Amino acid sequence: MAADLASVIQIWLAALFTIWVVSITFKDNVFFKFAEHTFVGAAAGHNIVYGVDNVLRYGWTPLTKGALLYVVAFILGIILYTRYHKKYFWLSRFPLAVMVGLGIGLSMRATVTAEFIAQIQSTAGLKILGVDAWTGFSNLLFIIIVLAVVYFFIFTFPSAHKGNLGIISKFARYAMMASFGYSFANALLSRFNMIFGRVDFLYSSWLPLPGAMIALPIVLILLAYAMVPAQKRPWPKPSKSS
Amino acid sequence: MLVAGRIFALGMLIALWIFIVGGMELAKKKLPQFRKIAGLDALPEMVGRAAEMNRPVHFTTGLGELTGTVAPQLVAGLAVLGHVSELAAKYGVKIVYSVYQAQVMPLATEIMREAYIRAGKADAFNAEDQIRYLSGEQFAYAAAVQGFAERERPAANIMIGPFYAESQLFAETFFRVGAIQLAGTARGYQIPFFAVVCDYLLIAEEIYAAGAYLSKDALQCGSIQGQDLGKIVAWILMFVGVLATAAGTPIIINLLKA
Amino acid sequence: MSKQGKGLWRRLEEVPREILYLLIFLAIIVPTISPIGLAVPIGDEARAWYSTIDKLAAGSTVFVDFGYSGGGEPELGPMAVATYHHMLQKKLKVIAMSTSIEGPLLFDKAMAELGPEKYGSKYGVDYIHIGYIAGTETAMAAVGKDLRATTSTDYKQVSLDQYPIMQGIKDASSFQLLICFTTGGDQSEGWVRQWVTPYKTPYIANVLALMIPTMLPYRKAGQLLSLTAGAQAGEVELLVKVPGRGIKSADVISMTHLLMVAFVILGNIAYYGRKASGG
Amino acid sequence: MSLLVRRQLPILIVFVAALLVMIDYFVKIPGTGPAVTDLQNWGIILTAFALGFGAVNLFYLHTRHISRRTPGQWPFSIWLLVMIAVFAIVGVALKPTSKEYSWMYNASYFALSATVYASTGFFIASGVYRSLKVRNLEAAVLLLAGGATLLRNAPVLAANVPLLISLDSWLSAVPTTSAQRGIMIGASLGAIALGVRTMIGRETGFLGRLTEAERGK
Repeated sequence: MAADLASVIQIWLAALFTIWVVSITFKDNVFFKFAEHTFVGAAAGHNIVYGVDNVLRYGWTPLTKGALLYVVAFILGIILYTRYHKKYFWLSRFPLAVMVGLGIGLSMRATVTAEFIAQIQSTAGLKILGVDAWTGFSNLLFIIIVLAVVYFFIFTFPSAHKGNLGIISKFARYAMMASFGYSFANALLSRFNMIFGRVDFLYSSWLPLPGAMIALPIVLILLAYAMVPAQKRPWPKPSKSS
Repeated sequence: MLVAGRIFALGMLIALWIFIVGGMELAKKKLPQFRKIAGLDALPEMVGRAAEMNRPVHFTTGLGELTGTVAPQLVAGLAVLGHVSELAAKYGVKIVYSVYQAQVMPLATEIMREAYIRAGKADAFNAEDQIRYLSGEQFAYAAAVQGFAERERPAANIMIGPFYAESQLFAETFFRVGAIQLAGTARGYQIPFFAVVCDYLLIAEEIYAAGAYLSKDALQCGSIQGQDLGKIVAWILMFVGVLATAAGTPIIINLLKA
Repeated sequence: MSKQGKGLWRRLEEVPREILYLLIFLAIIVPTISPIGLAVPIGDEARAWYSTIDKLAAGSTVFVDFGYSGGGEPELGPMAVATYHHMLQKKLKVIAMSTSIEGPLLFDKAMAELGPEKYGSKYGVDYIHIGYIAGTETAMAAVGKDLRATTSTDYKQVSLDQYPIMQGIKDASSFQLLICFTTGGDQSEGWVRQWVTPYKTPYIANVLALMIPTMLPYRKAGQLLSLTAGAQAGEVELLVKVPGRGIKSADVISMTHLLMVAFVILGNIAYYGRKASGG
Repeated sequence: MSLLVRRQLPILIVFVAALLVMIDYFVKIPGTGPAVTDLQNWGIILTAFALGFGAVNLFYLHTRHISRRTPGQWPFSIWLLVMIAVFAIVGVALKPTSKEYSWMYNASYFALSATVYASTGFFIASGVYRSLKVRNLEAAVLLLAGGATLLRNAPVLAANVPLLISLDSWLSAVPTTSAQRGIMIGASLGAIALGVRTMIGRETGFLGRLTEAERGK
């Protein structure tokens, strides 16, 4: 047929893995376990591949071009692995400290603007007056919700939540619930899109291949069998230790 | 030379630094008071229900490592674990903690043993049976927790920590076996799932407050008080800013842009 | 009667999940097999997405983060492809990197689906991928500060100096637009912190639908010019006039959502039925 | 002395690295720019080195399973290690952009990761049936917002009932954005506080294992 053998095998493997992974939705079974261990192993292997790729491209290349200071980065990178050594594990703290310090610095310097000041500024700039009534109302509601939610997250001044003031937090919770409802519906949309992606793959790429229509029921029957508890299966007999 | 447009941000960062460090110093002398945290109040009722039904309580702290950025969530989860363990010991209910991170095992054992000692039931604690290391792989761990839920049908399920996609599997499975659930995470994507399925909810930063409040750790409590001051500043800036905008002056906006 | 009624309501409420799964599966499989071609409305964000790119002059440079993982490919892949169609039609220069470790492979996948040659676009001249760069926000900051100091090769480990598209590209200021396709909040938010905040680069992001709410505050504050979900790929495909996988999923999305609405209604009827019959 | 090197020095490194990056951003001092550029590139290299951690952890865990013959687990452990080796060897030897590697990736890793997350969709959907109920006022608010969005997200309904689109836009622009903004402001302070605590050595998770002496203050 038109498709070459390599891509036929590729599609078959991908199809089997897809079906085996979905089976977890019903019950844990050995096919899922096999697929899952393949996944975890492949992911770890993939990380090594790109780790090596990155070390070569961003470390080795500048080093060979004369940026000798990068030797230090290499040495630090290698001592990261002392964390597995019983005695010298503390050496790995130095490279980790560089990574952590860099991460914190990059995060703090920008967070204060991007997630604190910019948000305050955007809220403070909302117009209640001089706009049409609906926009004015929406903006007012917006401001009230932001203020209420920030108020809700003030924990250590208990008097701020006593008596009638408690209503502010209650209101904040309602607003957050509305936002969670919105988020939840969006999450469904994401997941259905993903399920469709896999179903479409099985339907348009795998099933048209010769033999797939025959294989599908066999795969499903085997899966169902694998979900039967070991004691109830005629074969294979459960090992004593499990 | 200060960079224009970043001056206010720098000032704010310094102010926050002072709030947080100051808060921690003050807390060493006297712990701050905390507001009521609705979810925590439900705990005695949840554990009591388990006692009535003679079924276990299940606890988990989700994924993440003690060394990563989500570590504070894990620490908060462990603080709640200590509190729930004490309640469970008092009520004579079995509490089972499902662990994802092998590195947490010794810490969790210590926390739970101390809780049982505080409740005067040191003998009732069986670490082997109550702290279960399931797997260090997300979905294997999820499958194992689901298996536990279906076999032992816990009366209550408490999930506090950094949760990822497995949160949906847990919430649904425990709901199905009839467990009453309390959940909390600061991972924004997972909160909605908990909000829909669980009976009690700790929202985002609430888990840190809950952890600090229960552990009575001066540094954590103080840090939260420092952050609260930051929130008050944000509140005032927004409130005054809105009024200023309504009055037609961009004074606050310009200040923030400085 | 009341007891029997109660049993019925309870049975309805506790219907086995296998039945629910089967219904969902049917709602997906039926429109996959026989597409209905239901209508797709185009929303404001998809229009903002389209017009942000459309407004750029030919020859403008765009920086793209292929930051999604395989897990999100069914949702984000179609949007990435549709957007590339648009950018190559407009003769923009597109320089991509990946903050996701699967990015380079998914880039290849997207390019195979797209077929840049139909616009006469050439690798290294009109578009390029400079590789996966580890470190997420560190990588963004590094590339923004000095792209050429961070990497001197593309994802195939060929020197960047050989590619005409890289001429004059130095740092974040060399780009007129930043686009991020991602399945991770660290990425979609990281670009706001590391590029938008210091360099004011115009930024649009395409994320999983479930990530939209946490990104909305940035959109409102103007840190983002458009925020779309991968699920809106169909709308952009319509605007760009290259119908693809996005449109194909629309029927399935419609059907499954109608089923969900039915679930909510039925679930509540069962719940109140049981309560009313004293359950 | 050793405590100083093992515990205090890493904290000092964190402090200096973070401070350097922040100074570079807020203050114009000649010389910090190139230093920070190098530091950031080192950060990338170190992260790249750290990408091997996952494999090493798995290696430790699964060789233990294999040597103990953990029932029902050890054959899978062997397979997992084989997969790591196959991916690593093919990817490093032939480069990740090679046809062979891309074939492997698409046959296994891609299909698996795409499906793993998709399969959680079934759980969420059954959650819709079981728990999206008007149990109290909070749940009612959640259901109303969620229900409206659900309706809007079905293209066929949105195309025929334009009101749904306006309703959904309002829900997203007003209550959702504002509530999320409140949460964001709180969370940003949490992130900054975490940074401050780490910089002054009050958050030492990154140090990993602490010895007895180090824990005793």
